[in-house]
Amino acid sequence: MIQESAAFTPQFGASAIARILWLIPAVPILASGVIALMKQPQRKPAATLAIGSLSFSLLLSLIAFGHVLAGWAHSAVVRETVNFAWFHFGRTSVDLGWVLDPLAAIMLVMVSFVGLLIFIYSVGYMAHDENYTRFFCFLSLFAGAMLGVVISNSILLLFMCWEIVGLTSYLLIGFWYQKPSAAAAAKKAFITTRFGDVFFLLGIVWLFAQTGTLLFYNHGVGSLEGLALANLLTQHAGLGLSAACAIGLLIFAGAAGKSGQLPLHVWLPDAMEGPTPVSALIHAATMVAAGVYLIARVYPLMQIGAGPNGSTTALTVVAWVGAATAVFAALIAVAQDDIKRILAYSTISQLGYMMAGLALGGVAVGMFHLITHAFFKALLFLGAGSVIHGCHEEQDIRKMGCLRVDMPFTFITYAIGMLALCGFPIFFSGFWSKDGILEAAHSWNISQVPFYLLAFGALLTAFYMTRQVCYVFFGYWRGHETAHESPGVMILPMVILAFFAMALGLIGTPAWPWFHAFLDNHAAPFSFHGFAEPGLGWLMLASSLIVFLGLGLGWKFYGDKSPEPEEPDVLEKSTPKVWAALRNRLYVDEFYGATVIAFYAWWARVADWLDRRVWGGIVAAVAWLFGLWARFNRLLDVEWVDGSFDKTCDELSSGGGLLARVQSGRVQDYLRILAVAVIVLAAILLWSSRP
Amino acid sequence: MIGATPLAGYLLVAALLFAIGLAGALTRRNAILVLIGIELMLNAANLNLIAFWRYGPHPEALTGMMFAIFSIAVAAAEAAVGLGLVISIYRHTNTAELDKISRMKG
Amino acid sequence: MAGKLDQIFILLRDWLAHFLPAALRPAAEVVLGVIAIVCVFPGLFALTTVFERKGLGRIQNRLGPNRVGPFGLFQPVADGIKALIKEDIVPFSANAGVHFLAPLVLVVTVFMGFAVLPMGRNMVLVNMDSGLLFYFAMGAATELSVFMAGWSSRNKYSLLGAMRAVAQMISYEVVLLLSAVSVVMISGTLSLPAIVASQNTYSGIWPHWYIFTPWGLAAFVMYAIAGTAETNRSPFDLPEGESELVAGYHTEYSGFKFALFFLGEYLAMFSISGLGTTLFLGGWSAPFSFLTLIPSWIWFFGKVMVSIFVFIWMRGTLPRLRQDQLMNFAWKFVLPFTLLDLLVTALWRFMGEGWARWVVCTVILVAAYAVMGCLGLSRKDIGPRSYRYAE
Amino acid sequence: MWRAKGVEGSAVVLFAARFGTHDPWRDARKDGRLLSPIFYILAVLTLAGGLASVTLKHLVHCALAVTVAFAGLALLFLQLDAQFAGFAQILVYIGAVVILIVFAILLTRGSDLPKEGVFSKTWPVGLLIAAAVFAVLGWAVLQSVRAVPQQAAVPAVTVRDIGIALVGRYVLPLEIVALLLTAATIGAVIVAMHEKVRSR
Repeated sequence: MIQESAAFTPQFGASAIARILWLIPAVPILASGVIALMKQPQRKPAATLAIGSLSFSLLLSLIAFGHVLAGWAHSAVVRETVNFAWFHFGRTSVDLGWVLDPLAAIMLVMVSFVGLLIFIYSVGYMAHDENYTRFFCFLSLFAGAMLGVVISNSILLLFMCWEIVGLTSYLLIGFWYQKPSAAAAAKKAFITTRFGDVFFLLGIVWLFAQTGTLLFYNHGVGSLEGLALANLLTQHAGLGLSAACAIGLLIFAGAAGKSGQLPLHVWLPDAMEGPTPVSALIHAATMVAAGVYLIARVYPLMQIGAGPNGSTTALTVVAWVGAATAVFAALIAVAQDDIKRILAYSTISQLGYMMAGLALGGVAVGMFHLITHAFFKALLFLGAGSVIHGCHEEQDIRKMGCLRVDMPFTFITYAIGMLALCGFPIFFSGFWSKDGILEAAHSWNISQVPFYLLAFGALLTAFYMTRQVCYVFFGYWRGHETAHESPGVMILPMVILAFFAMALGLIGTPAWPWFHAFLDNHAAPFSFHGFAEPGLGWLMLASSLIVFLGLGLGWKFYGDKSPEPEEPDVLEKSTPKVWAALRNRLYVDEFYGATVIAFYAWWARVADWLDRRVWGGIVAAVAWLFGLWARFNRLLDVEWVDGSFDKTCDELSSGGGLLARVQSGRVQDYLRILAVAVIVLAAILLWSSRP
Repeated sequence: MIGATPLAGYLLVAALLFAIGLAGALTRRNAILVLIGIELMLNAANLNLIAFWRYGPHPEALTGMMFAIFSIAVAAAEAAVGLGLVISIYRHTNTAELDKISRMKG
Repeated sequence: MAGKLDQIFILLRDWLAHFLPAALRPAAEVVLGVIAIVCVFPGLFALTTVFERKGLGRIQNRLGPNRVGPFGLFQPVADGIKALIKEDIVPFSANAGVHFLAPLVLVVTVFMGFAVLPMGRNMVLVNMDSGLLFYFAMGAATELSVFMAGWSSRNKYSLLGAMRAVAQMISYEVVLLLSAVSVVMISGTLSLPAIVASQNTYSGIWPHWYIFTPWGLAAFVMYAIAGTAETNRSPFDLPEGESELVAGYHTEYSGFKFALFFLGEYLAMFSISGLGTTLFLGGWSAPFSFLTLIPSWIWFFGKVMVSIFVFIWMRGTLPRLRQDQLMNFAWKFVLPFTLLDLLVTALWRFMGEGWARWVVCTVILVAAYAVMGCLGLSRKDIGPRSYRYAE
Repeated sequence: MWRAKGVEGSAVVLFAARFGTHDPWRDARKDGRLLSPIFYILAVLTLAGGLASVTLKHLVHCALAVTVAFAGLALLFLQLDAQFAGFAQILVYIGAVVILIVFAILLTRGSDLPKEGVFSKTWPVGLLIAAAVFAVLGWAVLQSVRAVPQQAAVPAVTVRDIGIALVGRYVLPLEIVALLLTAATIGAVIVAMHEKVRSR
């Protein structure tokens, strides 16, 4: 894209900032390239470069955001695209390009801001790691690729960045590749996401085949614009699905792979083998959000042809999957003991919320939860990281306790994040975003089941978070050596994130739905009549009650009593069966092990058998025939050929000896040979050029 | 008389000088002498260049002259480096006789 | 009349030449010029020896030579006769041919230098387009003669002296050349008469000599230092320092060959001063516009003699340097400063008229001089002497 | 004042030879019919120097002989109206290269004779090859030179022209040569530097 800037033709509409938008991803990628060339001991320059480049991107993103904001304030539809042909084959051309619209702008700011905070945090967290520079190289490569995903206006470009993101996630999960578990987790993540990406690629190809363009928005002829969509809608893909719907589902498969939706979520918990900043950055804030963002980006495609009930098949599927994932993951989270695993599962369930929000309430609802979640989940992961750091790499919450005394800052910030995640009323952003989703689900007129599922998920969320916090910060210290508070460079980002975890909610309240207005491009009036919608008040009350219920239950069970590490969990005593099931992640991995993997193993055995017996047999027969032929030849050789051949060989070797003698190591001999060569050459030339 | 034209005369002198230099470079045992021979060859080339410049069609273009001047400069560099090498070789293998130095023998 | 007096030598030569057939005239003129040079400068040399000895005598608070002739003016004649009738010793193991050639090469090459020096209006033997280059080419050739002398006489002191001399000459020749280049940059020509002509203008009564510009002054100082070293004069006379190597490369020379060396050195001194005069002191041009009546050659030789006197003065005053100090001085102070001066000259050339360039160039040069001087003083290489050669 | 073209002037200074404005041989040379005797003198001088430099036994003698050859070449350049090149030749070769060679000889104890002769055992081969090279070159010259047009008139090229060409059309080669010289100087210093000095 950078190299191609020669073939780069900015549109007339594109403003200066839109024209240089490509710098936002380009700079971190460039930085990672430079860092890759650095030597291991050059720690400080590497970190400085990474952070500097990302803050540059943040600056540009803020400028872009301001630009879009200004346009929105003048109630103009801001969507600027810069497209150029990468290369042509035949009559079709492969176009790349980038777009600047409210969605991209908000996402840009979020990604680069959270990313920057996490970079800073990693300076402290990775301080003792010897592969510091490699870490920052991967990190900035990831940041760049993610930003590329955000701004890309061509689905091909998006897919490229998407794959780079997958690659970096693989590299970062396997960062401590000497740990076999980490290596395995990395492989798992890579393969699982590839599984989704295959469908995604199919969707891309199909889309390209149908619409003939790769661009999303291209002045009315892009694939997400009226003409192409109408065309897609008329095409039929069988099963009573329109092409648009089918493509949407394929793309959703890719998104599900990336952001751990139900069938493909298995890699996300294992991904916690990576360093904690990675877990925070990739598997909470940004990368997993890429799937959600993808759906938001292609939302017109999903939405087109919405029936009387205001939904399409694709969206319905998304909604169900999301809701299911939300509850499913929340259930598992209840029974985990690894502090990061709990957060991982909560991430999965929150992603489910986002998907459901997208499907039920539209782009704004889902994206709002994405943004708020990015902040408070990053905060929670950083807190967890700080706890792990402080407890000397201990991750089992049963071996902690009473940390509120040892690590006060971590405790406060973590509590804020936890409350935000639970959706504690009024003061925390999670409340407003989750409430939006619940409201949307409640007003969904296909079925009420998703609403109840999501509500139950909210209850579980509050419960397991309380459990975790009780284990970690209350009770008495159950570890061996005493914990210590983390350095300031780790605390600071947490404080900042905590602030946003609380404040961000205010831009999406029903009273002032600024966020939704911004995304949907209409004005945002400020009035408390927003609350006056029928049922909204009740709904808010209900969800608050649910949250309080969850918190209360959690406190009642785990409160301040903090059992011994060995003694079984409270719930385990009451319902061992369920507990065991939850504890073992509802046997999903085992299920895959028993079905998919078993099938592959069986197929491998079959192939092996085929190889050995069938093909092998044929090969053997052929070989035998050739062996026969060879024997015959050998006879010929030994009789006739060899004699002369051996003679030749001897002559050759003796000649080699002669040649070797030429290499006498005496300069003058070489000079002599040179002179002779010159003579011959000159003679030849002269002779040939004789008049 | 040699060469009906002056140019031929100069070229022949240059050729002879070149041959002499080559002979020196090929037959002497001391590295420094070899370098001297090489210098002689370079000078013969310079003589050719100047002669062609003088008797060529476009002397005002100065090409041959420039070529000669540059080659003089380069020859100076070459001499400096070559003699430095000879000295360092002498330091290592206490001799400057080329046929005693055959460490690169294949 | 003044013009005639100015051109008297030219007229004389033409008058002598017109006896010959026209075909041979130009050649004859040249030959006459050569004869003139060959006669005048040795005479000057003879005079100078007396002056030097008497001057040194004064400086060292004693009478110089005062027996032979009035005020010992005929001393050089006596010395010359002595040198001629003295036995000419060639060491047994010496390399006779080279030993014989060395002084000749020296004297010849030094004489060649005079061919391009303008000694007065129109008084230049060969007005060559690239005279300066010719001069330096000839100067380069003298080093070889020194080496020949030192090597051929098979004497360790001679060899050491020769190597020192060659090393020193090469190091300072670079400086000599560069300081001359600054003049070439301004005057835009390599022909010495043209350089003199470019200085031969006056604003009011004041001449436009290059020494009266910041870069010119700096270049002149560097040139003087380098010239002193080039001619092996004190304080740079290590190659023949009696106290350490008996008499350097001409230890083994006696009689007339030694006299030739002696002559060669003084001639070198003259030609260096002559070149310095030509480059920086306006050659044969008068110091004030109202003095132009006085013949140009008087001015030239006057300036040369003044600089000769300065040479003698320095010899009487300054102590001798040490080899490593000499080299350090050459490569770590003089050369860098000269290079800087080249830059300043370019600045001068491109800043155009006006007082600004005066201020800028002066400031730069003074600052550089101060900084380099401090560095030089702070360097602690005033320790035990160490030689790179003769190990 | 008689203003000679530099060539003849310097020639006169170098060996006070006879030269005139209209000297039959010179005119003949001008329209390129035959070569001036000075050419023969110089050629013989140069070749003799070269021959001596490669045949003499004593290294220092070789150095001196090669000096003669260089000087002869410089004079040949002057003969070819290439003043600048000629003086540059003297300045660089006699002033620098020969001195370098001499230093190298003394530093490598080259001044004392080796026991077994100065020529390598296989000298006849070298001689043969050199002769062959000369044969080919001479053949080439004699074959091709008739084709080359003869430029009789003396090219009027001043040092100013050369300077302008150097900083104008040939400025890039000039820069490159400058770079090369710098690199070569540093390289030579480092190569020839004492290990002691390097470690210090």
